[in-house]
Amino acid sequence: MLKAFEDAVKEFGVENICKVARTGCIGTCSVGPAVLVDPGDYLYQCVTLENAREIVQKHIVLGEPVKRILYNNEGYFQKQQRLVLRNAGKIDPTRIQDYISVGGYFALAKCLATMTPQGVVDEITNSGLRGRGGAGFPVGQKWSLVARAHNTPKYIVANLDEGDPGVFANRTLAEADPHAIIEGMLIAGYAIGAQKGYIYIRSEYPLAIQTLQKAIAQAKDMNLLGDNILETQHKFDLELRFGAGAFVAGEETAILVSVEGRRAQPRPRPPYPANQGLWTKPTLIQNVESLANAPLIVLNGWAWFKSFGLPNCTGTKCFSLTGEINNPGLIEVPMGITLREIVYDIGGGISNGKKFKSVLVGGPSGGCLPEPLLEAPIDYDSLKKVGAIMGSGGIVVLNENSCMVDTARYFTDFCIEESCGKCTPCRAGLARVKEIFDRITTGEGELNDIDILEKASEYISNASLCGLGQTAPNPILTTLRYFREEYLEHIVDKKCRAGVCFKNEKAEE
Amino acid sequence: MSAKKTRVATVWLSGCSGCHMSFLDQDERLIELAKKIQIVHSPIADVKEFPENVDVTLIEGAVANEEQLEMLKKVRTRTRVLVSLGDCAVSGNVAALRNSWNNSDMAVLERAYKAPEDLQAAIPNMVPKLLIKARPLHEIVKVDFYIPGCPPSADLINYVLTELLSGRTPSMEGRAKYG
Amino acid sequence: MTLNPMITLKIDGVQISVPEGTTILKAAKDNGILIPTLCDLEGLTPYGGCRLCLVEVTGSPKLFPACITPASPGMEVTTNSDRLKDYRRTAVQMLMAERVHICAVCVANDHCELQALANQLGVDHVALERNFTREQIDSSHDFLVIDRNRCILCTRCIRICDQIEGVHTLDLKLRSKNTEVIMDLDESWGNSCSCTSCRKCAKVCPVGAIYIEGEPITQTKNRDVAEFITARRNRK
Amino acid sequence: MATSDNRRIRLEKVLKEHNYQESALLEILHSAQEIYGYLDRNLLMDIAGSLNLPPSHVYGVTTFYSFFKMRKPGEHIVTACLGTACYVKGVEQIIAAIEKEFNLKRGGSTADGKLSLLFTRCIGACAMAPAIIIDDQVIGKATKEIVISKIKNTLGGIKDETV
Repeated sequence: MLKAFEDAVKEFGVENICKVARTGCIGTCSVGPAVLVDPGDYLYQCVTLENAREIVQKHIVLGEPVKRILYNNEGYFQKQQRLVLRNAGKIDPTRIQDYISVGGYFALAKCLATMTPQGVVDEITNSGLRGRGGAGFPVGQKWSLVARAHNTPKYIVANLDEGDPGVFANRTLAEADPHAIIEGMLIAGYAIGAQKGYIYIRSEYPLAIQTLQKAIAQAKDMNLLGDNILETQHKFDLELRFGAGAFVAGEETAILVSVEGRRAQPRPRPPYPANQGLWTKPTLIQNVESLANAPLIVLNGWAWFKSFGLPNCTGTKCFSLTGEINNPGLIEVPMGITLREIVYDIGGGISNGKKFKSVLVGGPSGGCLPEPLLEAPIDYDSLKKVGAIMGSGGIVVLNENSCMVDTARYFTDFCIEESCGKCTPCRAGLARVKEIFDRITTGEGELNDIDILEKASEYISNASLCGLGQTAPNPILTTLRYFREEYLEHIVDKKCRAGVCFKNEKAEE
Repeated sequence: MSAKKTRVATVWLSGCSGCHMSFLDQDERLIELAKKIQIVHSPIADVKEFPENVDVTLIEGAVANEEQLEMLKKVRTRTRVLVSLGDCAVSGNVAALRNSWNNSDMAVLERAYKAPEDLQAAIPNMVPKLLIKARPLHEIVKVDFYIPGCPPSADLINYVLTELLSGRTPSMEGRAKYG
Repeated sequence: MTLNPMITLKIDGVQISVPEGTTILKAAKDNGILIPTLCDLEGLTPYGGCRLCLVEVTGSPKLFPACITPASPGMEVTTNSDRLKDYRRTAVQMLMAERVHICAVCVANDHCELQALANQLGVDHVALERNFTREQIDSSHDFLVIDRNRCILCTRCIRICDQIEGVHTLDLKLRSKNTEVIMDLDESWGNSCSCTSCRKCAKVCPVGAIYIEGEPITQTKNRDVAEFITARRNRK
Repeated sequence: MATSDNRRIRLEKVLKEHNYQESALLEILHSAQEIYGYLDRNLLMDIAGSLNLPPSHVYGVTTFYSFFKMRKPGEHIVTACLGTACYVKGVEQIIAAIEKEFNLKRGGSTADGKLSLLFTRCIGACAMAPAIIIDDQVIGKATKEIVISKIKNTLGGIKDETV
C-alpha cells in the first residue's frame, strides 16, 4: 500500500509537496486500511491498491478529495478530544524526529531546565489527573508518595499489560506514539527521583514491542535516555519486560513480582509499592495512558488540562469501543461525556438494525448497563455508582441477540481462568459461582440460586485480595440488578429470550 | 395418644444407620422426649407408608438412588420441619465419595457386583436405579435444620430436638462437628 | 537489642499495647483474642491467601487481613462482627466445596483446622454444590503422602520447605482453580531429588493433605515447629 | 545434534546477557521458547541449574503464564481470540467448526501433528472481531468458511497473500 502511494506520487511528480508516511493506528479499525491526507484531516476508508493512484491524482494534484471513499462519519471524530492520542495517525511512530517536530520532548526539556522535581509533582497534582489504569487514584498523590519515600534506588513500572479482552487502547498508543510513553516516564523519573524504568508489555503485542524497542534505541541515540540527559545531571534508563499471558499481572502488586520473574500472585497492601515495590524499593506503577498525559500537562500547564473533562474528573479517557456497533474503534473522549453519546454519536448506533440491549463498561469485571443508564456520564464515581468501573477502558455494546445470563457467565469464566489462585474467594468462590451459572443456563436453576449468587458475589468482592477478585462479580451483580427478569425466565420458564442458552436440550429435541 | 404431641418421623436413606443408633443413644432422655413427641414413621417402627402432616422429620443418609429421591420429595411435601441428620444427609459423606468418578453409578455397581471373583457375577436388576451422583438432601429439597456428625452425638441430637420442640432455633456455633 | 516502641490500639474494645510493627493477628493473639486463620503460621512469612482473618477497622469500609496488616496507634479493630462471622462461614464453605473434604474418612479427622473452624463458626452445611476432584494420591515417597484432593492451598508446606528447611522442594504449579502443590519439576514425591524427608510439611499441614503413612496424626502434627526453629535460630 | 548444540549456545548467550540473574527468569523463558519452540522438562531443569533456582520454582513460573508451552506444538498453529468482542461476535461457532473439520480438540493438535488449535485472551484486534490467527496471519471478521478454507490452504502449502 505504502509503495502504491509512493509510486503514484512519483508518477505525478509531486514529491516536493507530498510526503508519504507510515503512521500508527488512527483508531478506525473497522474501515481499514485507512489513509489520512493532511492538511484537512481527510480520512479515506477501505483503501485499495487501485484507489491509491486516484487519491494522489485527484486530491493531491487537483485538490479535489475523492468523496466516494472518504470516511464520512462526522460524529466519530467530532465528539472526541484527542490529547493522549494527539499524534496517533499524524506522525511516523518509527521516527523520533517526527515526534520532536510536533513538540515532543519539549516538556522534558522544560522540566529539566526550569522546574524542580517538586514543581513537576505539583503541576501534576493540580491538574487533577487520575490513574487511567482503572482505579482512578490521583496521579500527583502517587508521585509525591514515591518522591517522599526515603529508600533508594527508586523505580518506575509502566503498565502496558493490557489484559482486558476487548481493550486495545494502550496497544494503539504504543504503536502510534511510543515516544509519548517514554517522555512521560522520563518526566515521572525526574519528578520522583527514579533512574530506572520498566515497561511491562504483553507479549501478544509484537508490533507494539517492536515500535517501543525502536523508540528506546532512538531516544538513547539522541541522549534522551541514559546518563546526562539533555546535558544535565539527570539519568534515566528504560527496559522492556514481557508479560506472558496472565491477566492478573496487570494488578499493581502482581506486576511487580512478575517483573522480578516470579508467579504473578498479588500480595496484600500495605506495604504499598510507593514504599516497598520492586525489590522492596519505592516504585511508581503507572498505566501508560496516565504517563502519556504528563508531557501535555507539563507543557501546557495544569490549568489548561483542567479545561478538559469535569471539574472533579479532568482530562480525557481512551476507550476501545467494540461489539455490535456501526463504528467500532479506539476513541478518546472528555470525562463526563455520556454513554449515549459514545454509543450513538461516535459509535453510530447498533449495527445491522438490531435493538440495543446493554453496554458493558470496564472490561471483564465491568458492569452491564441497561438502556436507561446510557445517560450516565463517564467518570470514575458515576460509573462506580451504577455498578460499573472505568477499568482499562473497554466498552462493549450488546444487542438483543445477547443473553445477559450467558454474558455474566462468560465473564465469570474469564475471571476464573485468570485468577491467580491465591485467595479463597476468587479461586474457590468464583468456580462455584460458575457452576450455578452452568445450572441456570442448562435449565437446572432454582430460585434459591439467585440468593446464593448474590451472597457469594458480595463476599467475593469484599473479601478478595486484589482488584481482580474484588471486581470479578461486577457483571453478575449488574446483570442481577438490571436484567433480573432474564434470570427468572431461565429459572422458572426455562427460556432464553436471546436463544443462546439451553442449546444442548434443543439439539436433543 | 394426646393430640398435642409433636408428630416426628425418621427416615433412613443411604447411610449406615449409625445416626439412628446415635438417636437411640439418647437413652433415658428418650423417655422425656416420648412425653412430647409421637414417632409416626421410622425404620425402627413398622409403618409402611410415610404419613401426612408430620411436624418434624429427621433424615439420615444421602440421596443415592431414584427410590430415595422419590421418598425425599414425598417426605418434604408431608413435613413441616425437615432436618438433615448426620454427615451423609448434610454433605453426602461416604456415599458421595463415588462422585469423583465419571459415571460413578455404573462404576460402583461394577465394583460391587462384578469385581469379586464370582462366575455368576451380574448386576441385579431389582435394585433401584442409582443416581449419577449421591447428593445431600439440601441439593434436592429445602432443608430447615442440619445436624452434622458421623454420627452426630446423642447430645447434639437431643439439643436440637429440645430446642425445636420448645420453639427455639438451635445455634450450631461450636456444635457443627463433621466426622 | 533495641525493642520497637510500644503503641496502643483497641481490639474488640480492649485496650492493647504492642511493639510497633506487630500484626493485628499477633497483637490479638498475645492478648487472648483468637482470630481464625488457615494459612498464617508463626515463624513463616505471612501469605494473606485464606482470607479468614479479615477484620474491620473503624473508619475504613475495607476489610483488612489481620495476618499482614500492622497494628497502628489508635486503631480500633473489630474481629468478630456478624458480617465477619458470615464472611468466614462463606469462606469455610467455599473451601469445603472446592475439593473432597469428607471428615469421616480423613486421616486428620479431629485434628484438622478446617474442620475445627467449621465447628467453631457453626457451618452446619455447605450451601454451594461440592466439587469432587480426583487427583491421584501420591504415596511414592517412603513415608510422606500427599492427597491433593484435601489441599486448601494455604502454602504452609511450601513456605516451611523454603524458609525453614531451605530446600524449596515444594512450590505451586498452574494457576486459578488448577493450582496444585508440586515437588521439583512436578515429580512424584518418591522421585524428588531435593526433598530431605524432613517431615515439616506434614507437621504444619492444617488439613489431612500431607501426612505420614502409618503414623498417628497426633504424633505427626506440630504446628509450632516453624516458630520454635525460628526462635532457636535467632538466639545469640 | 549440530542444530541442538547451536540452540544451547544461543541460550547460553541469553543467560549471559542477563547475568544469570534469577529475576530475568521470564525473559529467559521467553528466549528459550523462541529458540527451542517449546519448554520441555530437560530445558527447564537446565535453566533452573543455570540460574541457581529451585526446579519447582521454575516449573511454577512456567506453568503460571499461559504463553509458555510445555508441549511441542503442531507444525501450523491456529489461534482463536477469546476476547469479549470476539465472543460477542460468535468466535465459539468458528472454533467448533474447526474442531469438527480437522478433528482436533481445543488446546490440542491433530494426530499427525500438523495443526494445533490454541487460544489467546485477546489480541487487541477487537474492531475486527472475530479474529483468528493462522500461523502469523491475522484474519479479521472471520467466518467459518473463510477460516476453514484458509487453514486448508495453509496445510496444503498454498501461500495466501490477501489479508
